[in-house]
Amino acid sequence: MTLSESGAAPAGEVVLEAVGLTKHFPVRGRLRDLFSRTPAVVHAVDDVSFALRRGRVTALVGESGSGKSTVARLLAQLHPRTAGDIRLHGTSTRVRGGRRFRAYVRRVQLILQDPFASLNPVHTVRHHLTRPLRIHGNAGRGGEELERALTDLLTRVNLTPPERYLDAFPHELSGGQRQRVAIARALGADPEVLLADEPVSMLDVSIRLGVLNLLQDLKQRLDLAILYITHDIASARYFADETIVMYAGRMVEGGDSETVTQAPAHPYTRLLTGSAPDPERIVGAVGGADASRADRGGGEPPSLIKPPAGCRFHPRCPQAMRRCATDLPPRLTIDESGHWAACWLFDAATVAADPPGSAAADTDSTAPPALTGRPGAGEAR
Amino acid sequence: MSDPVLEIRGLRVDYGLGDQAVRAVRDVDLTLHRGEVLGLAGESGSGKSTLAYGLTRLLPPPGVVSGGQVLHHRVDGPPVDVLTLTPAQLRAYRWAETSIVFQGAMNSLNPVHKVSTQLHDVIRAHEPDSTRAGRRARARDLLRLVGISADRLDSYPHQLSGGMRQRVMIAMALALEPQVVIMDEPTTALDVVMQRQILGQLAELRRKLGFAVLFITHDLSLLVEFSDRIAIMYGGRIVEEAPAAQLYGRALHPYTDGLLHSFPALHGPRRELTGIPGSPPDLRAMPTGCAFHPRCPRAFAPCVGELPPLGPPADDDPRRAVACWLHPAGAAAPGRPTPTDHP
Amino acid sequence: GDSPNAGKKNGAAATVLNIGMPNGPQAENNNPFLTTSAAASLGYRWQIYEPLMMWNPVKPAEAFKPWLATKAEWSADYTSVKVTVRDDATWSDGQKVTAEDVAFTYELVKKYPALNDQGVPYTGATASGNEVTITMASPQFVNQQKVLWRVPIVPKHLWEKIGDPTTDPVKQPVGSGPYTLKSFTPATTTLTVRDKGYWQAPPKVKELRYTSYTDNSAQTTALANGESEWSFVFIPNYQTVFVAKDQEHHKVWAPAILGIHGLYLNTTRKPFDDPTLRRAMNMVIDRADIFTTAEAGYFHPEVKSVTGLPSPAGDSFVAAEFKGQEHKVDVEGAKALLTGAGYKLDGTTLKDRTGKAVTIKLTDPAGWSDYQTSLEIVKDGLSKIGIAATIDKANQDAWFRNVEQGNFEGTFRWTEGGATPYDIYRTIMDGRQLKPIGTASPAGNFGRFDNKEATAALVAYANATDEAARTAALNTLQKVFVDQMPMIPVGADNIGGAYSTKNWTGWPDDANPYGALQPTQPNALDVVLHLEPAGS
Amino acid sequence: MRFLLQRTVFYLFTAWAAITLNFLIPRLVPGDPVQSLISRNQGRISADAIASLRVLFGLDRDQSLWEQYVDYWRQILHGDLGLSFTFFPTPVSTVIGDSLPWTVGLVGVTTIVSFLLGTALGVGAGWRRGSWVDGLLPATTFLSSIPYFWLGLVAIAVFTGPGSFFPSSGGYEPGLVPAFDQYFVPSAVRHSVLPAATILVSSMSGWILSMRNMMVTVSSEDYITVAHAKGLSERRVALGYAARNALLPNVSGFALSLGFIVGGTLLVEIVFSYPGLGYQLFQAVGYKDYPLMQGIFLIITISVLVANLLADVAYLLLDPRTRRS
Amino acid sequence: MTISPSSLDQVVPGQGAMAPPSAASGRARRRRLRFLANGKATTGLVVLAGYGLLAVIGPWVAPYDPDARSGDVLQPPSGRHWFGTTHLGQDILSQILVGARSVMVVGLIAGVLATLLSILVGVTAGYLGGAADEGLSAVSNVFLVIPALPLIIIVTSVVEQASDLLVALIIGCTAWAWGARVLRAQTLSLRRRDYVEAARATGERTWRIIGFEILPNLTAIIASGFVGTVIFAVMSEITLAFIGISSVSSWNWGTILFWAQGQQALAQGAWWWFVPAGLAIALLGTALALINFGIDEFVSPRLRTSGRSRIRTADGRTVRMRVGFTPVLAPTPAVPAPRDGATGEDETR
Ligand SMILES: Nc1ncnc2c1ncn2[C@@H]1O[C@H](COP(=O)(O)OP(=O)(O)OP(=O)(O)O)[C@@H](O)[C@H]1O
Ligand SMILES: Nc1ncnc2c1ncn2[C@@H]1O[C@H](COP(=O)(O)OP(=O)(O)OP(=O)(O)O)[C@@H](O)[C@H]1O
Ligand SMILES: [Mg+2]
Ligand SMILES: [Mg+2]
Ligand code: NI
Repeated sequence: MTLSESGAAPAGEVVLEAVGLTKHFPVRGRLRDLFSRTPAVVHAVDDVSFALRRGRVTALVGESGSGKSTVARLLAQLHPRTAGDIRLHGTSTRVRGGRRFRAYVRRVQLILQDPFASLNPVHTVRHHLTRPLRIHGNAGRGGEELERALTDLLTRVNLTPPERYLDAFPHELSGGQRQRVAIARALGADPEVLLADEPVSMLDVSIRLGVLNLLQDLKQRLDLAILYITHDIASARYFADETIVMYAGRMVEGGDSETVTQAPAHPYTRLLTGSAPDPERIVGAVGGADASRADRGGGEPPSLIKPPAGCRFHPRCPQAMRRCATDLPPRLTIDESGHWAACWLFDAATVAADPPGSAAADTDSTAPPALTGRPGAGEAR
Repeated sequence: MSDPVLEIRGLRVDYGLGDQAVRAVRDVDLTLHRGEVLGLAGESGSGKSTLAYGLTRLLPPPGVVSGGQVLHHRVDGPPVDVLTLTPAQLRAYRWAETSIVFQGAMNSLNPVHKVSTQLHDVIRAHEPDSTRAGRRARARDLLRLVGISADRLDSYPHQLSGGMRQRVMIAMALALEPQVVIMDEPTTALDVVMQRQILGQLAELRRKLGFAVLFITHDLSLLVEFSDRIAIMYGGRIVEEAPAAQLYGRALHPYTDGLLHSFPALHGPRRELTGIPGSPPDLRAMPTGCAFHPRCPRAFAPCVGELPPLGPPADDDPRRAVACWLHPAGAAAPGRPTPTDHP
Repeated sequence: GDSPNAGKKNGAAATVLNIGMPNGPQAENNNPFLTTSAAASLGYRWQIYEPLMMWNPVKPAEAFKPWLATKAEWSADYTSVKVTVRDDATWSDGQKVTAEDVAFTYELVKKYPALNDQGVPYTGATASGNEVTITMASPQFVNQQKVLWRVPIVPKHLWEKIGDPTTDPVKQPVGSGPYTLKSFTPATTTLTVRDKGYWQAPPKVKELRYTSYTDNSAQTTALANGESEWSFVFIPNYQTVFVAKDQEHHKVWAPAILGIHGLYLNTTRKPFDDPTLRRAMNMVIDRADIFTTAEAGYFHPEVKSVTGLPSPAGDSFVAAEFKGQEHKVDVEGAKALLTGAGYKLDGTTLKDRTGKAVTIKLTDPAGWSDYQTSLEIVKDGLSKIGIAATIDKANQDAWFRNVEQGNFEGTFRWTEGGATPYDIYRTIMDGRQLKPIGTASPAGNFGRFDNKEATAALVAYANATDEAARTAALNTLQKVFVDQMPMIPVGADNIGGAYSTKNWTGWPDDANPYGALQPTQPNALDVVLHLEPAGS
Repeated sequence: MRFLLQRTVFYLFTAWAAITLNFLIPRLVPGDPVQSLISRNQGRISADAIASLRVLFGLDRDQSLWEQYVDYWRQILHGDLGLSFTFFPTPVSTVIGDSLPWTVGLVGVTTIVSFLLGTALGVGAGWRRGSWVDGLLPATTFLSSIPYFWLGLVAIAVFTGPGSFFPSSGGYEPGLVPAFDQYFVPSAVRHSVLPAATILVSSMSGWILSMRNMMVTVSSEDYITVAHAKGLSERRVALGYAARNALLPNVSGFALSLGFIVGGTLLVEIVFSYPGLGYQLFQAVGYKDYPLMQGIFLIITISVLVANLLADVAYLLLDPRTRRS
Repeated sequence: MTISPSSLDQVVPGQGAMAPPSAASGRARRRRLRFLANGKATTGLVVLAGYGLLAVIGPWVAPYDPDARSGDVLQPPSGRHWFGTTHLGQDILSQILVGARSVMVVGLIAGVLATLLSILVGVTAGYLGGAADEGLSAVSNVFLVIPALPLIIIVTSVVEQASDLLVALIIGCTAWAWGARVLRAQTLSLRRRDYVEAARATGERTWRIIGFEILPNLTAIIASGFVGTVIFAVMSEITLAFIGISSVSSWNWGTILFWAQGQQALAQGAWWWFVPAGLAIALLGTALALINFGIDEFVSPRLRTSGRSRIRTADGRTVRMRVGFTPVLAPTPAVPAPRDGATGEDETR
């Protein structure tokens, strides 16, 4: 099993595009909120734009609760969006149900985050796979053709021999097997776009690798456009052509995977890559964990109900400038390869006016007492 | 190497009884030394959690401990076998000597009690003569220790973020300054930033307080970075045990080797990921001999017939141990007569 | 202490009489004119308020006994009555009872139709001296007792101040009777005897306790264990359930009155429009069985006379030709009668003249267990002459509607009761009440019996001015009834009660039937006045 | 708060709908109160009296349903429930006022006792599955499957009689006047023992069962395992952790059953001749006493709604999670 | 993954064990049969089946016509009349046998109807949410608020001839509200489950999602609701007959009790008139409740008594399976001298 180098894959045609996608969830207010004008909302996703291309994998990384899953569900039209647009082959779509919804989901399929929750415990694998085939007219005519289609699906996700799994109930499957059933179900609709929400987070490394290889293979064979959501930046590096970083509901950086992971531009991305566990770092170091390596977390993630003004990362940013607290940074291009970051650090004028870090929070008071800082770990590379 | 604090000998844990039983942990021997971090990794379903619950006897029905010993070496006094304690003794032993942090902090904290109540509860249970004020002061200190401001004491669990809850659990685990802290995937649900924050604090606290940690995760890279020694489980048994750096540098067991070649690294040059072919064994119908042999690329005749014992390989560092016929232990060799069966 | 319950010991013998009624919790309401008041429901209104005359329903033909009035003189056509009010009676507040009070009371009843629960068409009442003349719009020969015995006399000086006597609960009743209200709770009302001023010798019973039990079985239990000493309730198997509990003291006396129960037949439905068939049916219905099985052997005294008049209350009214003629079960006679009239008994099925099998649907409300049992027995009897009966346990409201509208084949029901047999026959045979099927006739003639002779006789009886005319009319009625059998009489209503002689004696009984034994009748006052402590 | 507002609107709507139904349903029924009165007094009220009764009850006025409805609401808003037919002219409010305390006293106390006792036993049964408390379950199920009235009648037959401590009927000894004194209170208590025991026996197993199931469910929660791991005492884990959390779902059931108290346990009241509201309702239905029926329905409606609201609030107080913004 | 999955609202068949898929079909069959392995449920089912049988054959096996009067008036149980006779000499055994049908018919029809209504209202409200939910919730709240028994009394009095079927319909139409409430709450929590979302994302139609994804997961609640309604319906029917309200002409156990009460059987000492009907009702209720236990334990893995709760160990001790104190089975060998490092015990078991 090999995960091939994939950085060189040609950029295909845009299949699905998010333009200024925004989702606010209303929340139950407290007593005092009653008297305020605006109802409280969770700013789960704000102004997210990107494109999924044929035969390419786009990774979406970011901290917990930054809105990654919400983006995927929005793209699958499971939530109505608050603002923005979703374009399938360039045409704006907004479907809630009915025939047009089914036509849409035939092309765009979602694999939900939790493999333990997304299979109905009362149904067999057969039921789970037959449904998309039938709904989207891929079941063929007669029981034999259906059986062939089912066997084919299972074989494609490497669940062999298929007859061993067809009549199993979800609880009789391991996590990796479940995940593959979920993927097979999505493939049953024969889609153009696959939205895979953390398909591997719960699996051990060997099973994880199997699933990723499968997706890689599908991308290449079927020319699928894939959105790959993950916490595991290292796998994004290996697996995705393009990587987008989200923080608190906003996109903060995007570009070619290798570039984003190896030369992160946005301070948050640097924090992220710096925090990722990396055995290479300690090999040869004096045994045991080195506490001084612990990176400063820079406090808690922001509230999404009242997100910070300006750059949402500024309260935790070691290089914050005054402008960061007031003005929302636009996408600023870093190099021609398409690498961009939403950070004032890449606006020459701003940096000139106000040195980076001048408005940074007093880290010592917010950081836990026992930690010593090692700012900007990613920079060093 | 320092003194052992927890010695697990021949621990066997089953789910169910008789023929129906799933033997989830099979004859596990493991030693945790004072002050060290012992990482435990392995395949999903290999029995890591079962081991952790079993040695503290917290396994819910139908789990039963069907044999073995769990010796806890007190700082003063003779070792006790946790498996022979009466419920009352067990209660007194728990938390004061060994505390546990489970994976889901949301589920570990009682949703209807304040954080302070839950902290007080544990102190009062073990130190009945402590005063209210004393307990409160201690609770404050504990929260501060894990970097949460003391005014969060009166919060309910749901008012805290996932990371905070996990840190509250860690604070609670340290409340009685136990010798051993067991952590079962304490950070799996968190993002890497939060994970690093928590583990950093933990490492710092360990240095200060000197407890030993049994750390379970399947994130190998994390384990390599965070622990002193690593044990790898497969099919209910420990298959390899070694200092972290040594294990990462050179895995002896083919399964460990497979694992190390399964995870992508964030930094450094891209390398080839090979993975492990095949699928996990069925605990009800384990393969004969070495459980890994059907998937093992280097399997040879003895692997099929006989179970390799776990021991220091003859040709390597004595601090390591492996259960593989490729690296026969000093004493053991293939073809050794079949050992006695259990009744 | 100063609690209202202080010094109250149950069973302090010979001063208290415990009276019970199965009427459920009561609301405090002592208005003597309202049927819905606790005073009426439990009957204690008659211990506080008195009527002008005392009438004995057990012996309806007997003369009225003077009470608040010493004398009552009817005009020949019975449209007015002149009463002489006794001059030694006082209200419990000490004021004298006067003719003014009496006239006021009748004017009150006239003025407020809602208070006129007897429906007597009063036109006025005038007092002069100690005499009051009460006038009515029509002859009231058959309603004498409604005028003189049924109207509680109230004090004018208090009642003229009452704004709306139809909605006033009269929390502090003041009457001329021997008792005054002591306390009221929804379960129990207590009366104490007046310390002075009652016009007769005061009663020996110092305190009357009226307890309202929620239902028959609770009341029966209370009677059986002695909690209640006097009540009116249906006791199944009363010998075992009640009498046997204290053979010596527990007694039941259930005299009949002039009101009966029986099987109404719809005389418009074929083949029940045939009097022969009805007479034959009468011949096979076992009244004695119904009396013993359904009515526990006492509750609805068996009507033996062929005329449907109960004994002994109706004895004096029975026409000479029917005197001594008693109903007997006679299956063979019935068969003969039917065969003679063209019916055919085909095995176990009776075929009418057209050859159709005779069947009948009997109906009564589901909850009325004595009627239901009676129907079972009727069914048994009818089957002996080949009539297949089915029993329908109807819903009560529907049953009421259907019976009044004539939508039934056969049903057990009561007739109204009164001082003469007039009320019985009127309920069954009154052509003036004849309505087409589907139109309600609430006042009677449910079977749609159409007989000019009977109607004329009823009119004649009510309006007659001499005894001979009345007798003639009544004889006609009886003859029509016996010939046509529009309703098959079975049992009479009783006006008795269950009582205990453990603490009190002097109750009316067969040996001394001085009055009705129902605690809710005006006679109750008379009964209480007769009571003596046991053993004295 | 918007939530509360929303709930309030919701409750108001429900109240309106229920009250309207309360108004309509009795009117759909054939038959009228006069007829019922006559049937109650078979033959002893003459046909001539019908007219007088109709006048008395005000049934002679011809009002359209709509006019009656408007009147009805006017009355309710004035706190006037009208005059009862059965006890004419006693105001419905007086009738209810007379019987409500009895029902609330008997059924209220037994409901609470039943809940407490049942919950306690349920905690025991759920905590130690397979112990003797748990073994009690089929027996209590059997008891709760017996109709109330049957159990009551048997209790009367077995336990009452001359010389027995238990009276067979009523709320207190005849002759006593309700008052808080040494005569009345013991009598009232004595009279309530059997009915209360009947209700208790038949209603408790429901609580036992639901509490047991909740306990079993909660016992396998992680935080219980953690509580054990913390070495807390058995009592503390069982009560402070397991029972405390298992109680939550039962609280709303309990609050609702408090609301149904007012409806009384009709049959128990009938069987024991207990002067409560349930019995009155039964009578009112039988006698077509619309005003009384409506009045009692209104009280029940309001108390169920209030109990519902209480359940919401109690949940809010007991479960900090719902307090979340 | 921890081995104790936990969330209050999880009533779905267990997960956690990764059993070999090869045994799948066999396990599924076992899963179904497990219901019968539960002693309580089996007892309940057997008793219920007995009642069902009675309902069918009762009138034929009845030794007498239940209406027929005989000379044996108010006789205690004897060889001739096993359950004794009434005041009319009717055979009580025959009345019970004949009455079973009416009771069963009313109970089952009302149960089915109420269950269907509660599913219709509750699940729809819970799934659709929004205005539909508010409306349907309000309707069920209104039905919840209206006292059921008086309502049934009133409604039965509207119609002249209340047949068994009608009584069943009325009870069914008034008894669904509670079930609807519970189902709504549960549906509300299921609606946002990932597998429902996943079904939507697959393109399933709404009715299919409700019918095939949500309903099967509500089985336990629906079944226990059904059992509860049947008990309620039977009790209501019997109560109606007992207080003499319903106009059902046929025999049922309530009618028997009505006659017994009307004749004050207990005061007369005729216990045999009361006891059989009461016991028949109680036994039916118990049977249904036992089935309820079975369903609960069948569908909710947590309630399932996992084998024995007490186990006998090899050395003869008895240990209890309980949360928090895992039993230790094998006798612990004498404490050997503590050794450093691991040993290679290679026993196969
Ligand atoms: N249905 C919802 N109602 C209200 N808030 C929601 C809803 N779904 C998500 N959120 C909120 O939106 C934010 C983004 O959630 P989302 O699940 O998209 O994060 P994520 O990036 O996928 O996190 P994770 O990595 O933990 O999966 C979170 O704060 C979450 O609480
Ligand atoms: N209640 C149970 N009944 C039967 N088998 C069980 C039960 N619980 C767990 N098992 C089995 O026991 C084995 C060990 O499970 P355990 O949870 O200890 O694995 P783990 O190593 O912690 O895996 P993970 O990394 O996925 O958490 C698994 O194969 C599982 O299928
Ligand atoms: Mg997510
Ligand atoms: Mg685990
Ligand atoms: Ni009568």
